[in-house]
Amino acid sequence: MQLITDNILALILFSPLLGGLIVMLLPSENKDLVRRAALALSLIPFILTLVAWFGFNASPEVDGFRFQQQVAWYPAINSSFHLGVDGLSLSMVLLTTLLAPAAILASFSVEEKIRSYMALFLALETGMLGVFLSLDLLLFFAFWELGLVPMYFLIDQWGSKTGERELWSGMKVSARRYASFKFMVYTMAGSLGLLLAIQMLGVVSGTFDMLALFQSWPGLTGSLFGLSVETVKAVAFWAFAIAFAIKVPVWPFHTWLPDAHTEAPTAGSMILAGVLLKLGAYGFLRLVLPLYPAEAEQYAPVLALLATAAIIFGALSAYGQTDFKRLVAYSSVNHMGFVVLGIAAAAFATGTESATIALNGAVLQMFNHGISSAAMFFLVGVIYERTHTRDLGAWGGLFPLVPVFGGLLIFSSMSSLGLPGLNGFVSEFLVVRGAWPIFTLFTALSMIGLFFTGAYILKGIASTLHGPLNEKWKGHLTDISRREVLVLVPLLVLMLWLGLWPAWLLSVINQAVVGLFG
Amino acid sequence: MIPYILSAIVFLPILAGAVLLFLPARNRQLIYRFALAVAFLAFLLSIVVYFNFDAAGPRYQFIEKYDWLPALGISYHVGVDGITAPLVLLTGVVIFTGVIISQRIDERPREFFAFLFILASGVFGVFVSLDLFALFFFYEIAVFPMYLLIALWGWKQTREYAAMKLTLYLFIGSVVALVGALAMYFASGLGTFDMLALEGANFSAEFQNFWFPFVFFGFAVLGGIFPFHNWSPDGHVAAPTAVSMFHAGVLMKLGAFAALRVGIMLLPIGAHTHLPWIIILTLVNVVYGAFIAMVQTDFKYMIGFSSVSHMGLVTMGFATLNYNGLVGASVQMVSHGVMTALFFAVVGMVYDQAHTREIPKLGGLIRFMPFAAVAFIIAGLVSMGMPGFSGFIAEFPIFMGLWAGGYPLIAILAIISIAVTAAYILRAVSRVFFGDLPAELEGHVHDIRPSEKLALGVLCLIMITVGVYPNIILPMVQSGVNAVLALLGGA
Amino acid sequence: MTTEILIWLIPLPPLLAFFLILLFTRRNHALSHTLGVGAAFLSWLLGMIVFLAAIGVEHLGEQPFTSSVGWLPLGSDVFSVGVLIDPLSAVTLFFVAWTVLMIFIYSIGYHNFGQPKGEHDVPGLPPHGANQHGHGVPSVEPMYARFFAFIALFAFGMFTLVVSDNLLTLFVGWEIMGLCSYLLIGFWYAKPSARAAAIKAFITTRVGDVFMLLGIVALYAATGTLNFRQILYSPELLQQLASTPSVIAGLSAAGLIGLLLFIGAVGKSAQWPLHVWLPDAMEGPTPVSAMIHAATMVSAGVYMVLRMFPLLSAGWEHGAPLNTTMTVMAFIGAFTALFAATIALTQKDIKRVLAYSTISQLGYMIAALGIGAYVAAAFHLVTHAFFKALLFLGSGSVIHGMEHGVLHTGEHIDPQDMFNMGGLRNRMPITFWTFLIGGLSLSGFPLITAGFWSKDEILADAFGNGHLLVFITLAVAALLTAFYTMRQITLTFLGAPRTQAAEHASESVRTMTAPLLVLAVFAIGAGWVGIPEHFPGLGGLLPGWFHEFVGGTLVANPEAVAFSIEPLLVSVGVALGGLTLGWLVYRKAAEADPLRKPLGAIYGLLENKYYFDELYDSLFVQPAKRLAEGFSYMFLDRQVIDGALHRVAQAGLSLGSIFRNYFDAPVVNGFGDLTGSLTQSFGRLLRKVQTGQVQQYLLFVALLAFGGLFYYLLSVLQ
Amino acid sequence: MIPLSWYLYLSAGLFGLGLYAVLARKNAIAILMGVELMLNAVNINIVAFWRYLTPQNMSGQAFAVMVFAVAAAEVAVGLALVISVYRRRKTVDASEINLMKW
Repeated sequence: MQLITDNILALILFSPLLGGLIVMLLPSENKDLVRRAALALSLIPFILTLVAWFGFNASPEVDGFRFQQQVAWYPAINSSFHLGVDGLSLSMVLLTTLLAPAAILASFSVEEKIRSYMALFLALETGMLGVFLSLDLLLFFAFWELGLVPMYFLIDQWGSKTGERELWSGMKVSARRYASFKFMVYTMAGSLGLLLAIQMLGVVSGTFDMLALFQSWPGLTGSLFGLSVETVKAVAFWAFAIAFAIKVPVWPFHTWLPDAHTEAPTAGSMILAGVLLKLGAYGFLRLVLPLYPAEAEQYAPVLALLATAAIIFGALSAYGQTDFKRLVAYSSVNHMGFVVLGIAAAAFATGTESATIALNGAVLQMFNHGISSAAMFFLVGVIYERTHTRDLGAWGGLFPLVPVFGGLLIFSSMSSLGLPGLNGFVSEFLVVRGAWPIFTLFTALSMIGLFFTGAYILKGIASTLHGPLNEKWKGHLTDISRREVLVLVPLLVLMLWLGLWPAWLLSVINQAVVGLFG
Repeated sequence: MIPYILSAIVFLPILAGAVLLFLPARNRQLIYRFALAVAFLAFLLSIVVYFNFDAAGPRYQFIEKYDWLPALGISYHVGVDGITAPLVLLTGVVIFTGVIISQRIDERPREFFAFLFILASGVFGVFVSLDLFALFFFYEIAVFPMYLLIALWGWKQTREYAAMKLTLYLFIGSVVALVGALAMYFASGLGTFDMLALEGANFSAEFQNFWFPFVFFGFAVLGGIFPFHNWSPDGHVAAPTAVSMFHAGVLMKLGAFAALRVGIMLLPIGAHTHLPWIIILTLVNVVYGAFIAMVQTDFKYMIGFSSVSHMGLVTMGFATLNYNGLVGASVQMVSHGVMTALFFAVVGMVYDQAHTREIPKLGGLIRFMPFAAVAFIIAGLVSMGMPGFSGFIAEFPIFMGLWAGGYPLIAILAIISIAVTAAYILRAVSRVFFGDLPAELEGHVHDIRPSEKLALGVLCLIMITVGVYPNIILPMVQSGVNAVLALLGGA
Repeated sequence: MTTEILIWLIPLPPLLAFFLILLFTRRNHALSHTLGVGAAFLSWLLGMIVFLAAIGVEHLGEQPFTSSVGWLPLGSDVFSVGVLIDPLSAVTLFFVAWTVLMIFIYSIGYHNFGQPKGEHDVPGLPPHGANQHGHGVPSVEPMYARFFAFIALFAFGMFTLVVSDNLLTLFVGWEIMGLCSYLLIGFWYAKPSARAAAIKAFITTRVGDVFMLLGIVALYAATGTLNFRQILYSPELLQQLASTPSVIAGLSAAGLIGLLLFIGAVGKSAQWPLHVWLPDAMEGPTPVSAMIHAATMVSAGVYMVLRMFPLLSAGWEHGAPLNTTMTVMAFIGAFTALFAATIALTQKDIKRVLAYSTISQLGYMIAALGIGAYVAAAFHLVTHAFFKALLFLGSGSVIHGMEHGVLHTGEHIDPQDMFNMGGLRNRMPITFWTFLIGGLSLSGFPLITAGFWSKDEILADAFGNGHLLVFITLAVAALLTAFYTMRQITLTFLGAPRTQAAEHASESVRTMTAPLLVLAVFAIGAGWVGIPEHFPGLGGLLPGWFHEFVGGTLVANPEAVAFSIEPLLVSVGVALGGLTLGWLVYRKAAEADPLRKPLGAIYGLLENKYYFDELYDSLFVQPAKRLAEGFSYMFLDRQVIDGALHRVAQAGLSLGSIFRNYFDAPVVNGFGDLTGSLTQSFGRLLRKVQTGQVQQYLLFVALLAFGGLFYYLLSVLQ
Repeated sequence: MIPLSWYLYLSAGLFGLGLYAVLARKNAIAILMGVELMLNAVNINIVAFWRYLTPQNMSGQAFAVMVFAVAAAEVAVGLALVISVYRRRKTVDASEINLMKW
C-alpha cells in the first residue's frame, strides 16, 4: 500500500503500457478474453487515479505539484524522469483514465487484429498520461510525440475502410491513409519548432526541469545567439504556440482534425477528441503561460482572434456538413476554440479576476468537451455500425426504431450544445464571462459560433431521429445494446453531475489556477 | 580486466575465416553452424568488453601493446575507450545478426563467410587499434573484402559497377588520409605511429590547418560525407543483405570514427579551423539525403539515402566540437548502426521473397511477416527520432550541440529532415506492409525464420533499451567524449 | 427557514418525475401521468404554501425569503446560487403553479387516456384514431408517457426560473424551457412541419439567448455578481452602471446590459422581430401551446424584464423622459401589440389566432414596462396567463371535439380551421361558456373580467404619464383584439354548424373540462385584486392590494397613477366596440371570410403574416447555409488551407526529385564516374605498348639503362 | 701482372655478345644462351674486382657462387618454358611468341 501511494504517478503512467504488453501475450484467437482483459487492465489506472484524486483532495490546502517523483533518466543533458501533478493535470489525468476504459469497452465490436488494437490503445493511454504527468520538458516532449504513433496506426489500420481523398491533379489515396498520414506528419512537423525551442531552452538554461525553468527562463535577459533575448523568446514562444495550436487545433491549423476524426475508428475518435486535443490546450497552460508570460500577453490578441475564428468557422463548417461524424469533428474545433479563447484572455490579463475565471472556464471546458465529444463520437459510431453510413441524408425518422439511442443522442447533443443544467454550459459561461472584459469584441463575435452550435446540433438530431421514417431501415435497425449503454452511462452521469454541481471538479482546478496564475 | 580479449576479438574472425576455407564446401549446414558459432562468440566477447568497460576507469582499457616494426616505431597497440566500446559491441551485434541473415546465401557460402569474417576482423581492428599504422592496416583489411563480397555475391545488375565504385572511392580516400598520416608521422619527429604519443605532439597551427582536410575527408568519404556519398547508396543496393548491414551498420561508422580519432583528435586546431564550414556539408548530407530518400521508389535505395542523411548527423555532431554534439554523435553511431542494419535485414527478407524492391509493387506484407514488419516499424520510429527509441536519445544532443555551438540556423534547417524522414518512413511502411498484397505476390511470401526473428529481436531490443534507459550507454560515451574535449582544449 | 427549504423543493418534483418516467415507467400510461400530475400537484402545493407565507409577510420586498449555497469556486470568491421569493416571484409562482397543474390534468384527457390503441398509430405522429365497433373513436397518444416527462421537465424549468435568486439559474431554467419547447413543439417529430417548427423555435429564441448570455456576462463582469438583490437593490450600483459608458458609444453600461438582456426577452416572448417562431409552435399538442404561450415560456420573457426592471430603468425616475432601453422597449412592445393583432384578424386556425393574440398581449406588457408601468405589466402578466391558458385549453377542447366529429363522420377536413366549425355552443356547452369568459377577458370586457382591469391599468398609465403615442397604439390594438376575439367566438360557437364534423362534435371529457372551469374562475377573479381604489363604485369593495404588494418589489414603491376617466372610457369603448363589430361582421359568415373582399390586398398581406417567414428565409437562412457549406467548409478548409498543405507536400516531393535527377545523379555521381572512365581511357592508351614481343621489352629496358647510364656519366663528368 | 682493366674489357665484350644475342637472335635457345653469357660476364667482373680491390674477404666469390646458382636455375626454368612452348607451337621463334600481348 505504502509502495503504491509512494509511486502512484509512475504506476498510473505505466500500468496501461504493461497492460498492453500483457494483452499482447494473450492468445489472439480468443477475442473475448482479449477484450475483457484489456478492459480490466484499463480500469487499473482509473482506480489508481481515483486513489490519487482522493489523496489529493484529502489535503486541499497544499499548493504546487504533488506526488512528485524524480529519477535520473538522461543525466548527460540534465534531463530527469520527473513526475508530479497539480489540479490542472490531475483533472486531465482523471479524464484520460476515465475515457480509456469507456473507449475500450466501445471497441468491443472491433473484430480484426483485436489484440494489437487493444495493445496500441493502452500504449496510447500511457503516451497521453505521460504528457500530463511529466514535469520535465524533455519527458513532456517525449510523451507528446509518442502519443502520435499508436494513434497513427489506429487510424491507418482500423479506420473506416471506404472513402477516398483527392490530393492533387487527380491523384487519389484511401481516406484513412490520407487522414493518418496527415495527422502524423502535420503534428510532427508542427512539433519540430517545439523540439528546437526545447533544445534551445535546455542549452541556455542547462536543465529541462520545468520547475527550474519556470524560475529561470522568464526572467532571462541579455542576448542569445547574437539576438536579444526578447527576440529569441518571441520566436520560441511561437514555436511552442504553433505546436500546441496544431494539436488543439486552432484555426487555421485544424484541417487535420476533421479527416482524422472522420476516418478513425469510433473509440479512436473518442480518445482523439476526448483527450488528444486537450494535450494542446494543456501545453498552453502548463508551458506557454508560465514560460512566456510577457510574450503570451503580447500575442494574446492574435491567439484570441484565431480562437474566435475557430469558434465561428468551426461551427459554420459543422453546420455545412452532410457527414455526421465530420459534423461532430468540427464541433470539436468550435468547442476547443472556447478553451483557447479563455487561455488567451487569461494570458492577456494575468492575475485579474476575469483571467482566473477564464482559466477556470477553459480547463473545465477541456474536461467537459472531453466527456461530451467522446459521447457524441460514440453515438455516431453506434449508428454507423448499424447502418454503415454517416450520411445525414441517409437516415431520418429513426427515433421510433431506436428510442433509447435517440434519447441518449439528444442528451449528449444538448450537453455539447451547452445547454444550461448540463456540463457544457458552465464552462462556456465561465470562458465567456472571463473573456468579455478582456476581449469584448472577440467574445461578442464568438456568440455567432455559439448560435450556430445550436444550429448544427439540431441539424444532426433532426436529420437522424426526426422527420418521416426512412422505410429502408425498418427492421434493419436494432436499438443501442446494453454494452453500448454501459459505455455511455458514466459519461452521461458526469454531464449531469458537472452541470448541476461543478464545484467538486472546479474547486480542484481553481486551486491550481490560483496557485499558478493567481 | 580480461587479458588479450581485444586481440581475441580482432583475430578470432579472421582465423575462423581461414578455418572455414578448409571445411568441405558441400556441407552448408556445417559451414553455417560454424560461422554462426564464431559470430556468436565474437558477439559474446564484444558484450564482455562492453560491460566490463569501467566508465569511471582510465581512458583506454583492455590495453595490449607489442612491438611490431620497432625500427619504424610501429607497434601493435590496442585498447578501447568510451566511444569505441559501444562500437565494438555494435560490430559484434552486426556480425552475429548478419551471419544469421546470410543463412539464405546459397552460392559459395564458405567463401562468403570467410570474407565476411575478414571484414569483421578489419573493423574490430580499426576500432581498437591505438596505433596509426595498425589503424590503416586494419582499415584496408576492412575495405578490401567489400569489393569481393559485393562483386561476387551482390545484386547482378549493378554489382561490378558498385563494387568498383565503392572500392575506388574508399581506397582513394584512405590514400589521401594516409598521406596526411605520414605527414603527421614525420612532422611529429617522435618517430612513432602511436596515436597516444601523437596526441602529445603539438603540431603547428599551419601544419594542422593544412593537413586536417586531407585526413578528415579521407576518412569521411567512408562516412559518406557530401559530396563523396555517392558510392554508398549504390554499394548498399548492390551488396548482399548481410554486407549491406555490415556496410551501412558498421563500415560507415568506421569512416566517421577514424575521422574523429585521426583527424579531430590528432589535429584539434585544424578541426577548429575547418569544421565550421564542413558542418555545412554535413547539413547538406542531412537534408539532401532525406529529400532524396523521399522520392526513391526502390526500397533499398531509400534506406541507402536515409543512411546518408543519418550519417550526416554523426559528422554534424562531431563538427560541433562540443560536449552535446560529440555525445550525440557517438550515440548516433550506435543507434544508426543498429537501426540501419535492421532496415537492410528486413529489406533483404522482403526482397528474397518478393523478388522486387519497387515500393509501389509491394504491399500487405504485415499479414505474412508480422514480426519483420513490426521490427521495421520500430526501426522507422528510431530513424524519425521518435522519443523512447535510441534515435531520439542520439539526435537530441546533436541538435543541442548545434545550439550550444552557435549554429542555430543549421539546427533549424537540419530539423526539417526529421519531418521528411517521417514522411518517407511512413510512406514506405504503409505502402509495403499495409494495404493489400499485390496479386502477383500471392503465395510467394511467407513468414521469416525463427533465427531471423531472433536477429531482428536483438536489434530492436538494443534500440528500445537505449531509448528508454539511455544510461546504459551514456556514462562510457561521456567518459570518452570528455577525453576528446580535453584534447580539443576543453572546447 | 422552513419556508426557504420549501422554496428549494418547489422545482424538484417535476424533475424527478421527468427522470422516473423516462427511465422506468415509459410503458405504463397510468403510472406515468400519475407521476406527472402528482409532481405538478406537489409543486403546486409547495407553491401555494410559499405564496400564502409570502403574502403574510409585511414588506416582503424588504425582507424576502432567500437562501443560497456556494456553487462555483472562482479564484478567491465563490459564485453562489439560491432561491428568492419576493412579491414578484410570489405572484408569478402563484399563477404558474395553478396553470401548470391545470395543464397537467388537462393533458390526461387531451391525449385520450384510456382510449384504445390506434391500428395505424406510430410514435411521432398524432393518433389517427382507432376503429371501435364500426366507427372511429379517438385513440391514445402513442408517446403518452413521454409527453408527461417533457412537460414535467418544462415545469421544472419554469419553477427554477421563478424561484431563482440570480440571473444564471434563471437562465438555466430559461434554456431548459427552450429545450422542452423544442422537444414539445417537435413532439410529433415525424411531421416535417413539426420538425421545422421545433427547430425554428429553438433557433429563433437562441438568437435572443446568445445576446442575453452576453448581457448576463457583461452584468457579471461589471458588478461581480448576478444576484438580483445585490444588483437591483443597491441604487448606487445601478446609478454607477447608468453613468459609466459602455463599449458602444452613447450607451451606458446599464443601457448596453439592459438592451442585451431585453433582446433575450424579445426572443423568448416572441416580440417583433423575433416573433416568427411562435405561430409555428402551434404544431405541438394544444396543452403545449398553452404551456408555452400562456403559463410559462413567453411569460418568462416578461418576467425576466420585470425582474431586471430596476436595471433596465436605471437612471430613470418616475415622470422623467424614458432612457434608451425603455424607449426601445416601449416602441417594440407597442408596435408588436398592434402588428400581431392585425395578423390575428385574418387567421383561420383557431390556435394561430390565439398565438398572435398572445404576441400582441405580450407586446402590451413590454410596452407597459417600457413606459415604466411596472405593476400594470405584472398585473397583466398574471391575468393574461390565466385567460390565455383558459383560451388555449378551450381551443384544444374545441379541436378535440371537432376531431371526434371528424373521426365519427370520416369527413376529411382540418379540425382546427374555424371556418369548418360553427354552432358548437350546443354540442360543447362547458367549453363554450369557459371560452366565452376567456375571450371576453382577453378583449377586456368591462368590470367583470380580469383582462379589463389589467389592460385598463396599462392604458391609464400610458395616458397618465403622457405617452400618448403608446396609448393610442395600444388602444387600437385593444380594439382589434376585441374584434378578432369576437370573430373567433362567433365563427366557432355561434351560428349554425358549417360541416358534418361540427354537427357531430362532442363535449370533451371531464379531465379536460374541469381545468377549464377552474381557469375560468381566475379569468374573472384574478382581476379583482387589482381594482384601483379611486375607481367609481367598485373602488373600495375589494382590497386592491396587488399594486401595493407587487409594487413592494421595487425599492421605491411606485404609487398608482392618478385615476382619470378618459382612458377608462377609451378602454371600455374599444372593448365593447370591437366585440360588437366582430359579431356584426361574422354572425352570418360562410366558408369565405367577409373581410377578404373589402380589405383586398391588405388581407393577403396580413394572411401571410407580412411575408416575414419568406423574408427571413431569403435574408438569413439561405445565406447562412451557403456561408457554412460553400464558404467555410468547401472554400476555406478544403481549398485554401488543405490546398496550401498539399502544395507544401508537393513542393517537398519535387524538391527531392530535383535533387536526385538534376544534382545527385548528374553532378555528384557523374563526377565520380567521370574520374573512373578517364582513368580507364588513359590506361587504354598505354595498352598499345604491350606488344608481347619479349625482345622489344628488353630493347626498351636496354635503352633506358643506357640512357640512364649516359645521363649519369654526363652528370659525373661535369 | 695483368691490369684489372683487361678483365673488364673481357667481361664487357662477353656482355656485349650476350646482349646482342638476347636482343637480336630469334631463337629462344639462343636468347637463353645470351643471358648466360651476360651472367658470366658479370661473374668475371665480380671476381676481378674482388681479387684487385678487396682480396681480404670472400664476398666476391660468395656473390659469384650465388650467380652460378641463379644462372643454373634460370637455365633450367627457361629451357623448360621453351620446351613447353615448343611442344604447343612447334616453334621457338621469339617473335612469334607474343602470348603476353594485351
